[in-house]
Parts: sequence; structure tokens; C-alpha cells
Amino acid sequence: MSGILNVLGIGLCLIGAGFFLAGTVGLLRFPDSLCRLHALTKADNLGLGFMVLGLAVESDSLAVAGKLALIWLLALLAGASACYLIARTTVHDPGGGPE
Amino acid sequence: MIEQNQIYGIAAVLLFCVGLHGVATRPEMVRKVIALNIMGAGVFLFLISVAWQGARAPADPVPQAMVLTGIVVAVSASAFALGLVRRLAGLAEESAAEHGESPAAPPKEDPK
Amino acid sequence: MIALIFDGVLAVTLVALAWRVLAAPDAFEAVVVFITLGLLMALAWGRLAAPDIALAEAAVGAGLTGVLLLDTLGALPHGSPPAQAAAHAEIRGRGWPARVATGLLATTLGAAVLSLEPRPSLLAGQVSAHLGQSGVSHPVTAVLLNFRGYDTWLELGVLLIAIIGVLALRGSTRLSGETLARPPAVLAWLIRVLTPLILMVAGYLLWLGKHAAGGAFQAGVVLGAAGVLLWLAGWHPVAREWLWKVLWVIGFLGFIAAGLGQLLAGANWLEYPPETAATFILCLELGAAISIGATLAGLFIALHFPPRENLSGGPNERRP
Amino acid sequence: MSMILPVLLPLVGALLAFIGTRRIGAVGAMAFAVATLGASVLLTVELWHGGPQLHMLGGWPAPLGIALVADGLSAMMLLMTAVVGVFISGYALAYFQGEASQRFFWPLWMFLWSGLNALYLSADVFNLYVVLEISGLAAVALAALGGSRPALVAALRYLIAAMVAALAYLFGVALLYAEYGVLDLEALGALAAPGLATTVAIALMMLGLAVKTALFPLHFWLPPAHAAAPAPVSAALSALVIKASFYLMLRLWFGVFDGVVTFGAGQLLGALGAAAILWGSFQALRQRRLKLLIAHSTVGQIGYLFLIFPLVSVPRVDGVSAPWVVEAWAGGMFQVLSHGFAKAALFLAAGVILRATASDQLTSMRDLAGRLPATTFAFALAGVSLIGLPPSGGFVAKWMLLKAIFASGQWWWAPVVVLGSLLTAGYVFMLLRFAFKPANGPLDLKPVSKVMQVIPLLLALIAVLIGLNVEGPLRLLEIGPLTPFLPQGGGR
Repeated sequence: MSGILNVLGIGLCLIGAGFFLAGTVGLLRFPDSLCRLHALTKADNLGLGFMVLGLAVESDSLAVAGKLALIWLLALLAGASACYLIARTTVHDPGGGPE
Repeated sequence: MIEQNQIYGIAAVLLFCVGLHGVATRPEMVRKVIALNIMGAGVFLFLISVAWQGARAPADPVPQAMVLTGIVVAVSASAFALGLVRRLAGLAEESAAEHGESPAAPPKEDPK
Repeated sequence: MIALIFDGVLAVTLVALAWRVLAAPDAFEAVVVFITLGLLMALAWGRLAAPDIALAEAAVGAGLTGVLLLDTLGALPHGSPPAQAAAHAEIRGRGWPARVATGLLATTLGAAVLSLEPRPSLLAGQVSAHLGQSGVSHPVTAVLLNFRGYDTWLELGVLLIAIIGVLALRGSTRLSGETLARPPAVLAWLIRVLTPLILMVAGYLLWLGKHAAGGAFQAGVVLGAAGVLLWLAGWHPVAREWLWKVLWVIGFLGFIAAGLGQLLAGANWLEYPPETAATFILCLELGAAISIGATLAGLFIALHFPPRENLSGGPNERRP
Repeated sequence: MSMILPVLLPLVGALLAFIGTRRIGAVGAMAFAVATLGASVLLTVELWHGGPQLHMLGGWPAPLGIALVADGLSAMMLLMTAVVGVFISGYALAYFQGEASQRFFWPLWMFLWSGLNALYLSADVFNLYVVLEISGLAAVALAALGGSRPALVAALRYLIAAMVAALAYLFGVALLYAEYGVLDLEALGALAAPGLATTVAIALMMLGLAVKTALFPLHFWLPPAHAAAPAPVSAALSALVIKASFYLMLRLWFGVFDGVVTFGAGQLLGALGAAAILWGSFQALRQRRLKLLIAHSTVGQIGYLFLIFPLVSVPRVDGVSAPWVVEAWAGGMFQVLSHGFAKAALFLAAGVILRATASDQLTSMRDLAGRLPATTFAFALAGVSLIGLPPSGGFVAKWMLLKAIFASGQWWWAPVVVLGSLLTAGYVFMLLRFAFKPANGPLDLKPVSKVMQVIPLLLALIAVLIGLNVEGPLRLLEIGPLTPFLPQGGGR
């Protein structure tokens, strides 16, 4: 049982890592801020989500799993808001802003 | 065989030296403040690499306490330094406004 | 082996980022890379089994210092201010000699560091031997608040000096009076939602310090971040001058009160009886966390010097 | 009990000055300044009768806890700081009357004072880092109080130099901790042995402290910072703050690393000191602005202090210190004292002139002798001590140093001492010549408070009069474990 869980946990973490990798490539390769944000949010939400899920499977107590879930929720909140703020700046001031 | 903490010890030395180099050679004051923080990070990293007592043992608490103290000192000093920078910029603007001209043209910076 | 390779890659990345911070032509980029460096440093602390430092450094090194730097760049006018111009003239022609000197220094320090032999620290042994009498079970907290509480007391003094110094630059002890552009609604909403959560996290960290990584420093830094966020959201819960002053000095005063009380009872400065040490430490930590938080937030706010005309600086210090 | 008071009292004064209203703040801080003087005297009396004092902070014995240790050297620094400090405080009451910066001066100045006292008493290398930061940051904040552009630029440069210095010191502390696993000075002294890490650690710490002491060629930050600060602040920075880091250099070199440091290293520090004497005094001679002149004079006078290192760092014969060690030591300490009083007097007197003439140019000092006789007299007396004319404290200092120089056979320092005195005489007489020149036309001087005129005179008098009582300070210095006076020791 613990062997299967272990494999499952590692697999979920690997999927998460894959999303992060894709997100990073997107961040580096996409042409403008909005596309980059798109790539970034996928990494943030899904990548972190899978990681958290994998770690929760690996963890040995519900309390730890709960804390991990909380981390994901907070990251979602912060990520979404930050993304909105950056997008807003980009739309209002397309030429300026740090590139 | 090199130990884990030695790797970070060397990195700490390099951070310290890179920071010092920056303080000595970068002309802009904000950059000097950042460089000071890098120097500080080097010292802190070295202290923690000293504290490390193997992968299984807990780290020595004394250097950790020293670093926590050092971090607060560093942020205090940085904040005050940035205050000086901002006040100076404000003074420059005021005097420029008095003379009815725009702030002095920025100096040319050597390309790295 | 894989772990060592990871450490090596992390170490090289740290140094490369540090170099990039100094070499980046644009100050904005330098600050962003510096913040990244701070986050990666937290990984290094984790690898070196120092979670206390990871918590504090991620919040201060990457967080607060980064915010202070970004905020300063935003407040500076376009281009380099004249102070930098003055410094610039005398720096010229220090290229290669400086690099050689830095290289020599790095070699010497590196040799000294590699010459160190691993040996158990005398002090670490004493700390664990006396941990039972300290009132807490987390050794870092025991060192900070009991064995070396004097350092912590004086370090709260350093924070006070910084805030007094910044207020002196400002020419006023008042923090209120400035108005900031209203933040976007989403940000204001987020901050209001997060604030109670942040306060809870700070309290949790404070309580945790008794037996695990956490304590007054980390809690204080989190409080400071909360203060900065609230202020950015345009919400100024603490506006009165005297209240700010009380928050700034309360941690420092707490140590004085504890020290004086015990001194009059015939003990040494900052000596607590073992049976009540836990209570002493908790009270001192509470005060210290409040003061650290209020001072860090206060520093950020006080650095917004009273408004002058034409403060139209962009976010970056652009190259000519 | 009395050990913590010199640290605690100024801190309480600082808090009172910060929280209280402007009036309560200034008066309260002044009261605590006087109380701090009392505490310093009390501690010295206890020391005089009972020998070195120890206070275990937190009740934990070192090396687990931090120890406060007072010996004769600490007491002498405490006393000098307290006397100069009370005079500076009294002067500041009048100087800052009605000025906006007053409410920031008092808390910062009291913080600075407590940092200095904590430094003299601490016996823990990391705690010394913390108190170095307290005094350093407070000193920079005070230097910026003027608020003018030059003051802010100088303060920023001072801050960056001080931060680099503190970090170099801290790296040294970290290396020592890695090597020996303790932070207590006494424990370190017992464990210290020659080795690469130890040598590098000492070099880093001494380098950092040399920057803070403004030892040539690391003095670049000092003249602008000391010259641009308000007069009471300049006096505190020049008379006290740089002495504190010098004290720590002495403490580490002779108290901790006595068995590790070498003859050559002592000669190097002496050579830098000699260069400082010549360079600083020569630069002072070239200045045409009053406060810059006094600040450059500080760079030169600091150089004399560093002659202690080559003269005392000599191999022991059969475990017995060389006979001239006591004279070298006493000469250096007399230089600390006499320069402290004389330089405070000079900067405070310069403050009077600045207030009266609203100018910093030497040429504006014309006919001061007739109009501000007390201030001119203070200049003359302080100058007498700086040059080293008998019977001043400066004379005792230089005389003893010369005696030690000839007894040790290190004759090469003698011409430097003499030439330094000549250059000093040059700029002192230049100052006085301006003061005695008749005015070209009517000069209207603004009125300056009597207190501000009297205090520099008193300080200058002390600088001269300490030369009359050599025995007292010497006996005080001999109390305590500092190595030069030990009959045995870790001979080489």
C-alpha cells in the first residue's frame, strides 16, 4: 500500500514539475506580457496544485495535508490577484512598464 | 570529498566578495545598498554553513541566532541608507525646481 | 551524490545571480534579480537545516528589503540622481585593480574557509546542556531570548535608531498625512481578506517558537509585511503619532522592565528564574514581535517623505 | 548592578527623549546624561577598590552567556566618554535651542552614548558586533542631522563605509566561531592559536575596525562627515566614536590574540599610523575651512594611537614583557584622553565661531581674539595639547611614546612623531594667526550663548591639566587582565 502511494506521490510531483517547466519555457519564449502571464498562471495554479497533491499523498498526517492545501489556496489567491494587476498595468500602459 | 557545508561556505565567500566588489565599483547609491545586502547574505550563509552539523543532526543554534539578529540589523541599516538616498534625490529636485530647470541630466554610465 | 550536485548547482546559481545583480545595466532589473536571489537563499537555508533563517530571510531579504528597494526606485526621478553623479566621477579607472583585489580576497577567504576542520561547537554543547533551564525547548529561541537575550534587546535598539534616523530625515515624527492613489479594487479586497490570516500566521509563528522554528523575529517580520500591505491598500488603522511610538518602543521597554524587575530582586540583568522563564520569554517575544513589525512597517511608511511637486518618477532608473 | 547602569541609563534617556515632548525630552535626556556620568564614576570607584568587575548577563556564565567585564582600560574609556559626553550634552542644550532637529538629536545621541559604553564593557565578539552597529548607525544618523546636501552625501558615504566595516568584522567573528566554537573574549584568548583561519579572521576584524577608526588610508569618509555635522555631533564623532573602535582593536590585539599576532603585523599597523600622522597633519595645514581643518587634524592625531602596536607587539624575553611596554601603552592612552578632550573642545569652539560669524572660512575668524576671547583661548589651549607642549596631556603622550621608541630601539618612529608635532604646530598657529589678525572693517557677530562659550574652554583646560596628574590614569590602567601588565603571558 505505502509503495503504491509513494509512486503516486512521486508521479503527481513529476506532473507538477512538468507544468512548471512548461510555464518557465513559456515565460521565456512568449512575445508579450499577456502571453507570458498566461504561461505563468498555468505553472502557478496547476504545477503547484499537482505538487501539493503529491506531497499531501506522501505526508503522514491530515494536518500536514491541510496545511499544504492552505498553501495552494493562498498561492492561487495571490497569483490571481498579481496576474490581474500586471495585466491591468499592461492594458493601461502597453508601451511602458518593465519588460 | 567536499562536504555539503563547504560548498555553501565557498558560495558564501564568493557572495561576500562579489558584494564588496559592487560596493567599491558601482557608482549608483541604490546599487551600493543592494551590494551591501549581498555581502551580508554572504556572511549569513557562511555562519549557517558553520552551524551545519551533518544531515541528521540539528544545526548549531548559536550561529542561527546570530544570523537572525544580523538580518534585522541589515534591514534597519538598508532602510536608513535608502532614506538618505531618497532625501538627497528630493533635495536635488527641490533645488532644480528653484532654478526653474529639470533635474540634471544623468551621467553616462560605462557599459559593462 | 545527487544531493551534492543539487547543492553545487544552487551555490553556482546564487553567485551568478549576485553577479547579475551588480552587472545588470538597469536598476529595476538588479532589484528583481536581488529578490530572486533572496528566494533562492531560502532554499540554501533549508538545505543547511536552518528553517528559522529560511522563514526570516524569505520575509526580510526577499520581501521587505525588496519592497523597500522597489519603492525607492519608484520614488527616484528618472535617471541617476546627482548624488550618484558625484560618486560616479571618482570611481572611474578602478576596473582591473579592483577585480584583481577582489579575486585575491576571495582566494584568501576561500582557503581559510576550506582550512576549517569540522568540530563540534563548544557552545552548541552548552546550549543543549542548559536547554532544560531556559524555559523553551527550541534551542534557537533559547539562545535569542535567554542565553543571549542581551543581544536581542540591543538589536531592538538598532531598529529604534533606524526609525528615529528616518524620522529625522523626514523632519517630523508624524507618519500620517500622505495620500496614495487608491489601489485597484482587487488588491484592496485581497489585502483585507488576507490581513486576518496574516495576523493569525504571525501569532502561530510566535507560539511555535517555543518548541520549533519560529518566534518573535519571524512573527514580527510577518506583522511588518501586513502593515506594509495595509498601508498600500490605503487602510491606516494606526494613524496616531503616540500610538506608533508606543508600538515601536514596547519590545525594547519590555526587556528593560523585565531586567529592572529582576535586578531589584537581586538577580543579574535579564536573568529569569527557571520556573517562570517560559512566561518571561513569551511576554518579551510578544513585545519584540509587535515592535519589530511596527518598526519595519513604520520604516517603509516613513520613507515616503512628505509630497513635493512633480514626483513623477517612473518605476525604473533607466539607462541614458 | 552598577555594571549595567552605564548602558541602561543613556538608553532610558534616549527613550524618554524620543517619547516625551520636546521640552521634557531635552531636559530628561540631560538628567540621564548626568546620571550616566555618575554611574561611570561609581563603576570606576568600585573598580579602583575592588579590581576588575564581572557581570554575567542573564545569569549565565560565559561562554554560554554574554559577560560584561570592566577593567582599568574600560573604566578609563567610560570616564572619558562620560565627561566629554556631559559637556557635549550641556552644549547641545544651548546649541539646539529652538531648532527642529533637537528632538532627534537627543534620542540618537543617548543611543550613541549607550552603544559606546556597551562596547567598553562587552566581552563577547558577537555582542561587540551588535554594539558596533548601535554606535555606528546612531553616529551616521547624527551626522545626517544637518540635513544639507553635503551632510547627507557625507552621511551616506559614512554609512556605507561603516556597514562594510561591520560586515568584515562579522565575517571575522564567524571564522573564529567556526575555528573555536566560542564567542567569549576570555575563552577565545585561551584557545587562540596560529593558523590560516585565525590569521584571516584577525585581519578581517582589524580591517573593519580600522575603517571605523579612520586609519589612513581608510579615512576617506571622515573629513566630510565630521565637518558637515552639527558642532556637538562633530565633537562626539571625533572625540569619542572613532576611539571606541580603536579601543576594540587594542582589546582584541593585546587581550585576545596576544599569542597569535606577530612583530611584523605590529610594524604594519605602526607604519599606517605614521603615514596617517604625516598625511592628516599635512592635509590639515592645507585646509581653508575651519571644520575641515579640525577633521583632518583628527586623521593625523589618530595616527599616534597606532604607534602602540609596534612598540608593544615585541617578543617577550623569558616570558617577561619588555620594559618600555608600559610607557608605550601609557603614551597611547594619554593620546586617547588628551585628543578626546582637545578635539571636543576644538569642534565645540568651531561651533561657536560658526554661530557668531555664520561662516566656516578661516578668513572669517579675523579679530576673534578681541571679540570671542574665551573661544580663542579654548583654541589656543586645545592646540597646546594637540601639538604636545608641556605640561599638557598631549605632551605626556608624546613624551612617553618617544621614551618607548628610544628604549625599544625602533628609532624610525621618532622623526614621524616630531614632524607630526611640527605640522600640528603649523596648523594651530595658522588658526591663531587668523584669530589675532585685525579686522578690515566692522564685524557684526551674532550673540552666542555663554554656555556654548565656556564649555569648549573647560574641555581644553582638562586636556591640558590631565598632563599634571600622570599617576592616576596609570594606576587605573594597571587594574585588569590586559596582557602588557601581566608578568607572565603567552610568550613567543
